[in-house]
Amino acid sequence: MKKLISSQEAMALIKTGDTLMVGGFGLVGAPLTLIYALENAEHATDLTIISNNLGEPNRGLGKILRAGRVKKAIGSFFTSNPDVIEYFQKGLLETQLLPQGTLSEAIRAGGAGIGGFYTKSSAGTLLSENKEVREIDGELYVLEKPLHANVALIRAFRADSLGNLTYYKSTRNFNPMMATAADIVIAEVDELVETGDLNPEEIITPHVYVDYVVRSEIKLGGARVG
Amino acid sequence: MKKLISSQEAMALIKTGDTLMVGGFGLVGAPLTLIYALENAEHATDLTIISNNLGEPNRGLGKILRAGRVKKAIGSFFTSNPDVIEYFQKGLLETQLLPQGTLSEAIRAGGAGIGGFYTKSSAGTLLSENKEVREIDGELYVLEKPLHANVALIRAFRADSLGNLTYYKSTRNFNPMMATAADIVIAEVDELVETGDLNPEEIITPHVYVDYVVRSEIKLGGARVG
Amino acid sequence: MLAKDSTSHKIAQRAAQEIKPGDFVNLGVGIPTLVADYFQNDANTVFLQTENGQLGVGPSPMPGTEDLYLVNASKLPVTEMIGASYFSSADSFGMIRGGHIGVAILGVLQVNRLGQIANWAVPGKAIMGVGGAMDLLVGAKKIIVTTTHMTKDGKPKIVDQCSYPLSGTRKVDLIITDYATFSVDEEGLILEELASEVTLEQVEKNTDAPFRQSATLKIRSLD
Amino acid sequence: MLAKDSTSHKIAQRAAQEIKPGDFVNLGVGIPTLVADYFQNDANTVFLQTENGQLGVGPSPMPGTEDLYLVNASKLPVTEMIGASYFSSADSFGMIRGGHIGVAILGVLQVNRLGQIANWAVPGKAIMGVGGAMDLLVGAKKIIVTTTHMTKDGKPKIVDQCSYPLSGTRKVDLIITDYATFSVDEEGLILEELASEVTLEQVEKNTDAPFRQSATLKIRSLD
Repeated sequence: MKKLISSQEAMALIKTGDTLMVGGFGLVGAPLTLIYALENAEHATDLTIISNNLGEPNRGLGKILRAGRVKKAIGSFFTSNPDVIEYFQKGLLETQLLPQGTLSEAIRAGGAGIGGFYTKSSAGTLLSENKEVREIDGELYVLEKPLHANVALIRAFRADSLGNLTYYKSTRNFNPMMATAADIVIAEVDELVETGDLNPEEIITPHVYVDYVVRSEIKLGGARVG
Repeated sequence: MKKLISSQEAMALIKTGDTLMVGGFGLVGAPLTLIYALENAEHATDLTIISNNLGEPNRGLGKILRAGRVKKAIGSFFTSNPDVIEYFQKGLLETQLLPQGTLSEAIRAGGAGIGGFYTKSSAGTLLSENKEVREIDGELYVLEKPLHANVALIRAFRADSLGNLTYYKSTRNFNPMMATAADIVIAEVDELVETGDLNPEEIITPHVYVDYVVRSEIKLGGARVG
Repeated sequence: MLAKDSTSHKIAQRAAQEIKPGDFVNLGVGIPTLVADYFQNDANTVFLQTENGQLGVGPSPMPGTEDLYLVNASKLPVTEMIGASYFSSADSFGMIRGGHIGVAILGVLQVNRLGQIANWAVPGKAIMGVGGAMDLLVGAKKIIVTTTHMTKDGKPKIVDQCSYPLSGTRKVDLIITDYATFSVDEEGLILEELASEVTLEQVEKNTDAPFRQSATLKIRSLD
Repeated sequence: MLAKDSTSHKIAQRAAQEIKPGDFVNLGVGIPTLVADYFQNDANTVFLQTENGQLGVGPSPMPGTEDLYLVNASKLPVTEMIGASYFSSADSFGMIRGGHIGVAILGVLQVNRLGQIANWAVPGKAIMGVGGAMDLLVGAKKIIVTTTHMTKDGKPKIVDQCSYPLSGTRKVDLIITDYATFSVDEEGLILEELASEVTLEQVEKNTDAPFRQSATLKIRSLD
């Protein structure tokens, strides 16, 4: 399989100052093997991380925050990691909080060549401060910008040898959009299959979007694979 | 199956002055049974039709045009029906030509609560005349509005008893977006299966979008089914 | 998990009465999640959507049978109803913002006199997460709030003006607390129902916003 | 279908030389569609995308084996390569506009001195269809134009300024005609290659736009 690399090789693709997208809704659908490798990839600092959450205190992405390697967090729900609030209040972390639908749509827009879009979500709230708000058909809409990243770390269920991906139940979440919106897309997968083994109708991420595949070594609950 | 109706019953849901979305790329993925029924549903006139094409001369949607029942056509490629140009030039038909990507994205936006979006497509061309154009990161983008319809006539491959839909190969095209963007969605399908017979991971259109299902009676090439 | 007779469960039980066959329903984090325990869905005619990407959410799994990769918006294990489907967050919020979800049941920190809500931030405190709340608020056809009438500190959650930042400008449709049920119209709150344990005076005393009384004020029944 | 030795096929054959292993390629209507016949893809390392919603488009089916529901953007029957996938038009144009397609090969009505193209409308004539041309023009990383050098009426298609409306402001990267191949830089057209059947004088006479000659001007070889 041409695109198959190790998680350590994957980390060599990340540079200081990069913007990373990291899939998952909490830990579900998060690329746990890649996140673990990122914790150890100390060469990569000054990171901007686009992810729904930023891990938990000193767990997952939260570990990278405590190591002082995160410059900015863009997500929808930081409450699960009180460190984020603490670092933000101390001026050690920039944050950008977006409604979850806006976050996912902005990532999709980034991958789909959309220069911006209008959503009613957050109109009239603090989250639309400093954003363009306009009335469309009598209702207020907020202009939201697309999100892009240098590297996306995503999790899928199966990959074929070309890199076509399927997902498993609620692990899909942000992963398919992130696969479209980064210069380098690295997919951690549970199973590798031959090209042709996936039903063409059920491929969610066509291989054009996938640059590298890494075998998942950590499952939810902490069990190690293989 | 609660939602199963005949194509004649489906036509009773269409009123004069309605905006209709009609799926398909040419005839592929077009709801041929419903289009045939629409030809005979002479009560419905003054229609706005959103469809990639407008049939061919006196065929499919082209027949409804010749019957003088189409007020406006919104699509990306009318060349396949020279009648469209003739009717337009005679002032008998309004047209709105959109790049195909803009057409599909506008339909998606209509179904997804997006108030408008910016695309580079058509910037600097006649098709962006009278549209808002703005510079984003040094490039020109055109503001495009969402599209909605009163009724969508779409074609799918399989429907389960709830109305979940799958599609077949290149028949998918505009159908999944149109399923989200109309007040009433009528899906013509080739096969009816029991709820539970479709793999949840391969359902493309969740049943929340589907109001009625009609059994397909006409296949491509003109063969009658059943 | 709270005991079945707790305040939260009574609120959830009352909210479940609002769910009708054919409804597409999104349940927010907290008390709303409990609502799923209180309506019968044997005929699979109520369809729960969870914004992390599933339509057809089934009841909580039996202990020991949990699939850790199948969770709701509260990140709690759920199951899959027959006819369920999965989709991305972008598609899920397209469904929500696009008006395809009939009922959203949300938790709140505060509700104001107009029925606008605050449920995503507390200045100076470790709450900094909006999740899908703002999208649901603009997108769902009907919004039901479920909340305890009072904070843990004994302060009213229904207030004249929210001291916490608003989640949007839209008014909710129904507010269900352990004390009472309020509907909302253009002018504000209307008391529709009193819980059997409380008096009108208690509700008045513990509600910091003006409200009118419905001409058909009822005593709540949970049977 | 045109005979294999026709002008269109020679242009397509030349364009196919631009396709490299690993490329993701979109073929427009007309001559571009023929390009698929001229590169070897036994190892499945070139991936054809068609904007109506397929990645991994295979060669034309054997007569009698056509699947009428499996077509390319020209609405001609195609087949499915191993590893192919299907997606909606919205997703397909997300792929295109988002810059994920490496090469788009487009037909044109006219090209101007700057390498901008017109390929969607002829005022007063029965051509009124843009299809995916404008999206491909803004989205593909490299744009190759394939066209006959002259119209059916014997007029140059490469002109100083297009008399037909432009398809966009972006310059294309390469123009392949039956007479010649031009690259495009910031200042305009550069003649890179002459077909073996024509002279430089013939190209100059039949091209209505100024062009420079490449220092490495070649004679085209189709072997």
